[in-house]
Amino acid sequence: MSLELDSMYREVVLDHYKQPRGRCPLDRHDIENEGFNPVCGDEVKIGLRIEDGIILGVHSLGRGCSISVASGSMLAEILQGKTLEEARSIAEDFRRMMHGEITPDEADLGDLEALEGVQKFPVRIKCALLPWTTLLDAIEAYERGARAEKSTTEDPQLGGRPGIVHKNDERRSV
Amino acid sequence: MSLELDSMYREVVLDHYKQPRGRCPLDRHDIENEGFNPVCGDEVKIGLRIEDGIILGVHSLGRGCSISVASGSMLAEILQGKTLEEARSIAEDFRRMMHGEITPDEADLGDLEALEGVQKFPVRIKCALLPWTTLLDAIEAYERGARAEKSTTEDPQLGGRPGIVHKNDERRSV
Amino acid sequence: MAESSPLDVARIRRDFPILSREVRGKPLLYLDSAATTQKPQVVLDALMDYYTHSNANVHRAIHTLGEEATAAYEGVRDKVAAFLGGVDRRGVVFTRNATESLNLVAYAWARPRLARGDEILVSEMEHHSNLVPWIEAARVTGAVVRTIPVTDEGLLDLDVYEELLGHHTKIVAVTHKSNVLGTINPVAEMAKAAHDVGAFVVVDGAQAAAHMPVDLNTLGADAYAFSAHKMLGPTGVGVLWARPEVLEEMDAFLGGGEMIREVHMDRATFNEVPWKFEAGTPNIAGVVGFGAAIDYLQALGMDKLNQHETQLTLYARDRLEEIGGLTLFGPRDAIHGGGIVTFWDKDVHPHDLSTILDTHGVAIRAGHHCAQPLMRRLGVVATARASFYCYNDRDDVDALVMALHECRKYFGHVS
Amino acid sequence: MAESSPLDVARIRRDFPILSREVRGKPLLYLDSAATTQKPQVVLDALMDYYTHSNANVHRAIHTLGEEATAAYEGVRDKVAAFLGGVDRRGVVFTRNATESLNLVAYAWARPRLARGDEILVSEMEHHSNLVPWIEAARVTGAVVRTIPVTDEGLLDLDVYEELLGHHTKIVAVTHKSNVLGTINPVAEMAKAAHDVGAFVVVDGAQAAAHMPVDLNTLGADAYAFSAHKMLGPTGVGVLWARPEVLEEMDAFLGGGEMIREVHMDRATFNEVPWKFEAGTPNIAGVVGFGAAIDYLQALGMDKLNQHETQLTLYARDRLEEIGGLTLFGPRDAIHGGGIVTFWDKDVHPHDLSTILDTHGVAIRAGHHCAQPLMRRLGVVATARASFYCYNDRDDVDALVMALHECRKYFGHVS
Ligand SMILES: Cc1ncc(COP(=O)(O)O)c(C=O)c1O
Ligand SMILES: Cc1ncc(COP(=O)(O)O)c(C=O)c1O
Ligand code: FES
Ligand code: FES
Repeated sequence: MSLELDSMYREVVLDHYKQPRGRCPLDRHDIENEGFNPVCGDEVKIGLRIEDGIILGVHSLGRGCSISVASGSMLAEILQGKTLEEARSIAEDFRRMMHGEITPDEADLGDLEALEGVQKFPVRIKCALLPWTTLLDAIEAYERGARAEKSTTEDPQLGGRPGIVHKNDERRSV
Repeated sequence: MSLELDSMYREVVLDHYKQPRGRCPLDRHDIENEGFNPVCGDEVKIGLRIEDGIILGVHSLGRGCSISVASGSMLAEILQGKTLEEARSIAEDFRRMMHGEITPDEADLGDLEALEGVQKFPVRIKCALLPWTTLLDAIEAYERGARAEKSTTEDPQLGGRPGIVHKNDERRSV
Repeated sequence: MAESSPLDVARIRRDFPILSREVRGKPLLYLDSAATTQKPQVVLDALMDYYTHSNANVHRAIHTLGEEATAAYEGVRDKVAAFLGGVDRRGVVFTRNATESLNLVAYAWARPRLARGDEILVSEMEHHSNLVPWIEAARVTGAVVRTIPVTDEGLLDLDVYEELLGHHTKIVAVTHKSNVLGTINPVAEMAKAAHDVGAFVVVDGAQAAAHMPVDLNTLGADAYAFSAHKMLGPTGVGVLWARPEVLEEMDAFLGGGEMIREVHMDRATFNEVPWKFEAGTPNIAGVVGFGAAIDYLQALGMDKLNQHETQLTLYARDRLEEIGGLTLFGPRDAIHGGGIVTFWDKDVHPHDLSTILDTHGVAIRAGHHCAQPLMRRLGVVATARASFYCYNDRDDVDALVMALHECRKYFGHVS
Repeated sequence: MAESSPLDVARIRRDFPILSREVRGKPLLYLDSAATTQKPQVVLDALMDYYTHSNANVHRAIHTLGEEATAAYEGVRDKVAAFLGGVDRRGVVFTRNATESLNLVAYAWARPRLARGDEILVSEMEHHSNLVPWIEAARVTGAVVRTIPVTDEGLLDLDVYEELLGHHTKIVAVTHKSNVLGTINPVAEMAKAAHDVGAFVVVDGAQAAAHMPVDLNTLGADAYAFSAHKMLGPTGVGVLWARPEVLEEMDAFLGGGEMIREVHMDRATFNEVPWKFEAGTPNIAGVVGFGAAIDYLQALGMDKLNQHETQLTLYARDRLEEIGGLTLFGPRDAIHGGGIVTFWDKDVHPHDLSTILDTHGVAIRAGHHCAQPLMRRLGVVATARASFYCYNDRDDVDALVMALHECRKYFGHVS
């Protein structure tokens, strides 16, 4: 198979895809948000249990392609025990890596670094970002005091594919 | 100047244009019809005085280009004393000549034959036909017992320019 | 054993310059013609010839370029009229695409005629373009959209259709051929039943007109919509056909230059049909290019093209079924469909499939194919679709099958 | 005495293949660019390159061709946004032409917001495309169209405009530049006054965007419409610009593929702007070609182009006035117009003029120029119009003048 392909479907990515973490719904979550990728119709639900600004539990449900499922699984793994601030910053680093603005070395993204190869397949970048955009909307909603909201994946950099740009410019941060 | 041009603007055509016949409105007309060429906005009014099926008087009013004015002037001249049947047949011969279906030799069209050269300028054919289409609608209206009606020039052969095709297929005969 | 194709595909392929390009280092294998087709050199030549010799605005110019442009543009109207079985040219309206054609009918014919409680029957296999305009027309007028369901075989349920038909039925909107299932619907029969209750029949011909002979004199459609880009023509050209009397009865749609007769500051009268519906400068070059596409298709023969695609589709279904792990949608029966194979791999998401195939140079489509209600009916979010045209042959199918095997291996499923 | 042009016209002409063709045995002299412009080779190359390398449907495909086509198509949206003064790309909607853009606003913004007694102010110099949509919107909603008159100098009567403005005024529809008079209207000033009474300002930019720098951040228009074919681009592409918030507030217009988000049989939700307004497969190749046209114009410089045209127009007016027997319309003042000279020969009908000029290879336009109310105001049925672009120079004007002398001789008027 092609090298490009191998760099996208890295061992660790396929591993997350086949045995995704965070698939077990939390007994209790403080905020949950559903993200939707209108290009493919895939959906992901990110739920968080939060105490004193610290993420104590994460679920990452829904169906999607290998990239979105793997990304959601990594999300569930990496966020465990992080503060909301840290979660935001990881999301931002991940977005920047996916858009080639930083290299994996410049951030501490763990397994997420394995998704770097998706860059070679621009239309799939939004698959990788879907769980993270959904997460950010969840955090934003949580901080507003809300409990549930819908979202779409976004990709202002890539610009221009339907349904991938948010209305509010604030949301453009991921 | 070009030969093509000279064959369109023949002496006799320019003569009719500069001194058009039928410009004096009839004291009394039995039917009058107004024709409109939406391409240029020009209008012509053909009025007929008819007795026992014979055309005793014609007026050909309105404003237009040299070709439509000359054609209207020739119409006024040639129809004098003709039966409605003869008028129809001249109109039909003229239409056929203008579409190259017959040569001037194959019909008896008098000065109208001078308009043959307009064929080289397809968009101007409808200028030449405008008074005649207007006439045919007038005759048709007269035979229905009507007294006034609006019309557009037409050119089913040339096909396809706006406003030059009639709704009723019957009218396609000129 | 294999019937030989009525088309000389090897020769045809040479007419399509894009087919010699490479994708990610592999020769392009284009299996997405149901989305849009590639263009033969003659179409590109027609575009270039227009722009380098006759480019001018149409209909109103006295000068030579204007005359040539008008003759070329209106000449294509004649070609389309002939292509549709020899209909009246005044019934042929040029639009941007099938979608605009369908909206035109929904705005200018349907909206003024619909009232609260009226019913619009729309099939469950419609493309969004023949569904959303009716949802919106219903929303605005108080009419109701009712669904003609799809059977497990991927056909329309005609029993339910007959039951739904009644004096409330004002419009039946149905696709001639599904872009997902390949199903060819019995439009003539359905139109007859619809006309018996006085309903107006709008047919989405986007897939059918491109792939099979269509005779609108006998089909029974009151309005028929399709796109040039799906049949070798340029992008930006669609057709709405309706009988001239129907077009004449219809309200105007877009207002502006070309479509008017007389304009005052407070009122306007409209041009004759079809120009009444062609407001503003049309896609002249696109229409001229479409003329060359029609000539090309006519030279191939729509019946031969259809036969070729049907053979190829049957072959593809057989080969895909051999793989195992794939679900194939749509009727197998050649009478009911062709040209399209839509499938679902239980182990590999359609978009992963599509990405992996792309690295083999194979372009298929993955997604809902703008037919979300049908996806729901099939119980999937998205599917993969391979679609064929005159430039595809069995070698392409074999290459697709090989690539699919690789995909499954890649995801660790030995098939 | 003559200022030298900021453009190298001789070099520019070589970029336009059509300009080397002959018409009736004479070299083509194209003076009808206000109707549609000719296309430089780079635009044709962009079209060809698209069709021979990247042709695919946009937005939904995972395969390489689809990715390339989408990037090319969406890349042009960025170019348009930059061309318009650096606006938000989400405000740029691709349509078929300026006419469709204006209708889109009239249908999706105006109709749902207009009520009986509301007023729409439309200028007397509008092209039918910025008049008929308002007449129709008024007819359907009970609103009233009121006229902003044209003065004897060919300018809008701003005193009357101020008087007409009031709390009943819901919409002001005005052209940025007249296609007959060449008049450039003080849109910024007019928009300010309109906004003071809460009216929405729709500007027809079909002539302005093609011929002068336009900055939509400062112009004050709420919606701005223009066509690619009038600015070196392909036919079949128009632009509607509006601020993204305005587009978001607007109803959807055409329904179908691309513009939706989620579709059920009885309801649909819509895509983000601008895609909400781009239903069905767009004119992808046309948009890509338009991108090359914008690049070409940007390289020329819109300010230089405008300066060139203004000089040429002044020269042409002087030369035409020398002929005698001609009435010239429109303001002479360079601040108020340029690029267009419309005239009327008291002895030769405009269509005869146009035919005779055509035999000299000279293409001008004769007719009402889709501005019948303005023709009435000028007291004529039709006029002749010569219009200029980057590929015209003083030699062209001289050739026009010579040909006009011949016309007058032909009809026996020694001039
Ligand atoms: C001022 C003006 N508005 C609108 C239009 C309409 O443009 P289009 O025919 O491209 O829609 C034109 C061109 O004909 C124009 O000159
Ligand atoms: C069945 C069907 N209807 C309508 C359409 C819409 O065609 P277009 O996008 O050209 O308007 C398509 C193509 O996408 C189709 O396959
Ligand atoms: S294809 Fe749907 S999220 Fe990747
Ligand atoms: S130009 Fe008007 S009739 Fe000839």
